[in-house]
Amino acid sequence: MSTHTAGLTASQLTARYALQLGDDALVYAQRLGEWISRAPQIEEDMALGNIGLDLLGQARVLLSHAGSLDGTGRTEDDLAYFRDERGFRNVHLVEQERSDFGFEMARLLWFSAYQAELYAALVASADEVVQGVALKAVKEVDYHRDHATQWVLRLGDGTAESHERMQDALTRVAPYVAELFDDDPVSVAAAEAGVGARPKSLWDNAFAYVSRVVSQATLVLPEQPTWRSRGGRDGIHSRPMGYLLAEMQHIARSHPGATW
Amino acid sequence: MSTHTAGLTASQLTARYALQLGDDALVYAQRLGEWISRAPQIEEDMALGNIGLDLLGQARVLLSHAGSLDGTGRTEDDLAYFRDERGFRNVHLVEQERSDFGFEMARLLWFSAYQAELYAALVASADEVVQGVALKAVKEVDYHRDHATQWVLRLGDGTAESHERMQDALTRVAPYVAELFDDDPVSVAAAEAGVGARPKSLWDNAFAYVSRVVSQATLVLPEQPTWRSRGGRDGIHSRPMGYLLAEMQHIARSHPGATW
Amino acid sequence: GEVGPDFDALIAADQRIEPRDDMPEAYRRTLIRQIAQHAHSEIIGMQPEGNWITRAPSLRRKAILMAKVQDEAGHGLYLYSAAETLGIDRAELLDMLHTGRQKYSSIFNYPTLTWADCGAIGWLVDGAAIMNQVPLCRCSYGPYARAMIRVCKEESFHQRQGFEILWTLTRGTDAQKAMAQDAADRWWWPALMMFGPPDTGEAAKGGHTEQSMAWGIKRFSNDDLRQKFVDMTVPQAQKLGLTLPDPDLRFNEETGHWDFGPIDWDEFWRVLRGDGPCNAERVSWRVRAHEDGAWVREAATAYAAKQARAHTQESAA
Amino acid sequence: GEVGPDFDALIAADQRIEPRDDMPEAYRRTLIRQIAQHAHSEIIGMQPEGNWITRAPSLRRKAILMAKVQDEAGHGLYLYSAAETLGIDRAELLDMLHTGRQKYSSIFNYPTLTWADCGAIGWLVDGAAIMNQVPLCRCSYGPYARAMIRVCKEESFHQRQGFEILWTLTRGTDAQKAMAQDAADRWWWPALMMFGPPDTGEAAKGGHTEQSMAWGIKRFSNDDLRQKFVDMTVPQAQKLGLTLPDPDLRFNEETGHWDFGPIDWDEFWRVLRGDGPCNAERVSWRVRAHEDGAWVREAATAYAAKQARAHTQESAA
Repeated sequence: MSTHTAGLTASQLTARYALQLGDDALVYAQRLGEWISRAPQIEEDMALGNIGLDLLGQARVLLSHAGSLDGTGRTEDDLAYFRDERGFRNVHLVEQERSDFGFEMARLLWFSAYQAELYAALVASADEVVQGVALKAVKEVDYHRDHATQWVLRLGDGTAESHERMQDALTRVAPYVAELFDDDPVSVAAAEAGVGARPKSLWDNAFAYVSRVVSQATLVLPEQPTWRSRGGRDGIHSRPMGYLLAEMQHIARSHPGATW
Repeated sequence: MSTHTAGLTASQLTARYALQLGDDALVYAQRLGEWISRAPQIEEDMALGNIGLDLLGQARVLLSHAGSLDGTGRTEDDLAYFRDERGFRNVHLVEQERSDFGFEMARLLWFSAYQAELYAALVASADEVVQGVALKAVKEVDYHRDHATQWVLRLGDGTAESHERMQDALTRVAPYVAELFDDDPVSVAAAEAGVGARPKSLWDNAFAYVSRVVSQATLVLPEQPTWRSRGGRDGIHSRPMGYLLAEMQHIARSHPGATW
Repeated sequence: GEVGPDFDALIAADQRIEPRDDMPEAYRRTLIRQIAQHAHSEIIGMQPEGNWITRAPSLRRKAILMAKVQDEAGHGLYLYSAAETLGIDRAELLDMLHTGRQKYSSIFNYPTLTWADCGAIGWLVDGAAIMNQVPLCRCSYGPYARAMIRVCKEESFHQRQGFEILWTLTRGTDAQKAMAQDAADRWWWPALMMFGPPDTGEAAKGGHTEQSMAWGIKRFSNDDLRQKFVDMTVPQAQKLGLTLPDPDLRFNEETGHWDFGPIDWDEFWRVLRGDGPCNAERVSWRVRAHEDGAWVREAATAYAAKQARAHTQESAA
Repeated sequence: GEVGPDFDALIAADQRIEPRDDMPEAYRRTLIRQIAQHAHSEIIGMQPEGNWITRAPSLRRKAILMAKVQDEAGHGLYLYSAAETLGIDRAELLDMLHTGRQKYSSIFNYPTLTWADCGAIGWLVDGAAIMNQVPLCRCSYGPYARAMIRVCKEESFHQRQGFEILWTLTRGTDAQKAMAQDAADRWWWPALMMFGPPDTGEAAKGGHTEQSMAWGIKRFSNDDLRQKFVDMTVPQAQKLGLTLPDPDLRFNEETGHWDFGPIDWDEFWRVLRGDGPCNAERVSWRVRAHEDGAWVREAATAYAAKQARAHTQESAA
């Protein structure tokens, strides 16, 4: 369960990298799926469903790729449904429980600002599949980021209540932001191999984007919190993750060997 | 998945009966377990834990008995962890999501009032194991019922807020009460065989008890609701059940064949 | 209001009525009720299948299901828009849904207990819906007819997806086969009830069939549509290898139709009155989503107003 | 207040101080801080294991776990009662926990990621706690000493249960073995940190050891207890077949003790400052439970007051 990259073949390294990108997308798609039939308006049921579908699409290609490169021959479903919590490599941001709509927009703003920079870089990936995902995803993520932006503006500069709630949401999301931009060993090695991007290198643009939106929304970025999340890339997750997996995997695990 | 009792041997009938009593206890123990570390005061973490443990104890004996009598040789864990939702025979009351403390006390008041009458009757069961469970449980349930009673009194006759919340809790629990006292075919056949008790026969005393408590607590019993729950004894469950099972069974299902 | 001669002429000529046309108040009210009920059914109908999005047993199925439930939201939107052309707005319609003054299809008051239910909903419920809706593509009210064309196209896609879920299950493990059969057992009769009470006899009282037919809103009787559905579906069940839970089901060589047993109309009326397995849950779920989102909608309105003011001031400057 | 000669004499004679006895204010404050921290640790310590109650993989383990977490609540209660004998009440102490003015053991800021962590907590965390607590059964303050006797008895039971969880896992499937090893890897170093910073050197600054020893509150130094724990635990790890994650761990024939590698005190201080994996979660979980229950406690108080009034009126009548 170590993330040390020494001794990995090029394929295995790419597999590790694809796996962690795929896990971010898969787990966030799972959370967004919870919104469908619960959104503030029907247009938003559709929009959040759309974004979830885009992420699920990214996840499926990336997980399949990971399974085919890592030597185990696991399918996307093997990886999604029959992997234990310690094997998941997503950041804590995406696994946090669904909260109110303000929290979701704060999370989506940061996540899509991160993914926009990430995929912009990965368009030049030496790995064809990663590059292919990136080429498609840059357009998708542009829409996600714009969607979050429009809502942060409306909520920040809407009513007194929405202003306060959106500000609170930014504060609640803040401890999970830094982890997105941590230089984990797999990303660093993948970047050196020309396959991936260093998370740290994505920070400046993403931060500038979010700062601009937040200030235009008459909000302020919260201070650096005392506590910040760590460990997702090592399979160390927060409390909600086990419950998320229980729900996601239960039916598949209840019918081992079945096809659907 | 039918509950028809024609063609069942005496053992199989007792197994069915033990199973549904055991499922009520197991599922409610699962919900009560969620309270531990979340109760209004530490004494209550302990009390709800205690009640949960009593119910879990009842469930273990009853499920083991069911598995040994029904011809499948399933253990308590086979039945708890490797049965699908459609196979669970508990009423809807116990599977409803944990809500606030008022709801829990309303649920516990009804459930323990029901169980008090049930086990008082089952002390005379012709099945030794069922009788043994009943002999132990009558004392346990007496404590559960008293505990719920004391809280309903405190909340009903406490502050204006608690009065209103407790009244609301009684209303929210109301649709799930009738199902406890429905004469399902398994219970009826088990009663005829001298093993079980007819649920309908438990109603008068249970209702009288709850009515007395509710009125002493300066509350009123809600009107008969438009909608009432049905189907638990046929394995037709409400939305929360699948999620409850996903959480409860996930680890066991993730390690088929393992012992713990 | 006053209705010109055009309305009757248009109806007689089987032409479309458009929002700008005069129409009898009763026609307008009937259409609002029907379109709203249809829209509400799409929105409430997101819940039973939405219940499985987080638990779908493969990623491919999860994606298909998310897209399907999203389509239902889309259908709801078209239909609310069609209703709005009749001079009522979506907020009012939703309020009537939330307060029980307007209904949605009773079928959505049944629970989705297993993954196979997603298949059964697609196969039987969407199948029955299409049967009801295809004639509405020729409905006399233009905006409704046009919405239905789009809806029907997607529904038939959903119906095939549902059939395919069951096809896979019935070719799967014993547990999967049992799951599929159990779903068919539970959804068959409620699906037949989707066509509404019989056209004749005690249960037919109080229906709107005759007037709706005269107005070109309804084209076939409930019983005719139901029979068409049975005739279409029985062979599909045979292909799937599923037994439909009706001992009286048999092909009638004389009529060329499948005869079927009596429907439990008591259950139908009980569910319609509010005592179905999920009535309480469906509405309270929907109301909670709406209430939880109130602050968001208010913010959007306030923001739009601010932007409009700023724009006006800019233009004025 | 004024402290009579009795206090020093009692301490010198290794006798117990009781609530009625005079005691120096600093002694009282030190004890309140320590007992409260200990009580808070029991209460916060319910969370990491409580996380597994609903997911315990067998009913037997579920029952044992529920009982264990319940015992922790009980320990919290004894300890709050012991603190209350020093003239402070539980509500005040909880408030200090909730607002971060009093601490709890940092070990509970680590997450329980797998079922094996319930084993590791029992084996290592309860094991270390017992090592710390057994000497407290002879603590100079009577109520604390007596509470500790009861606590230690139950803790050693818990420690055996934790060992047994790991024993079963290490004799289980490959996945279970890996789970047990992973838990040992993650809990070993934090368990060693439970004895507090070293007694000498840079990290020792600002401790309370010397005064506490003089007062008979503390009996052994942090490093001595840590060494005892290592000496006890290494053979148990060997019995389990688990590798402890310390390449420097080796038996020193000369000293008769197990030597171990350097502890990452930076991590210790970081977690203590609030930046551990679960600090934020543990406190907010606790605060939420407390706030959610406020109306219940208020009702109980109001009801008790009403009952007391009614009783008084009855007596007066």
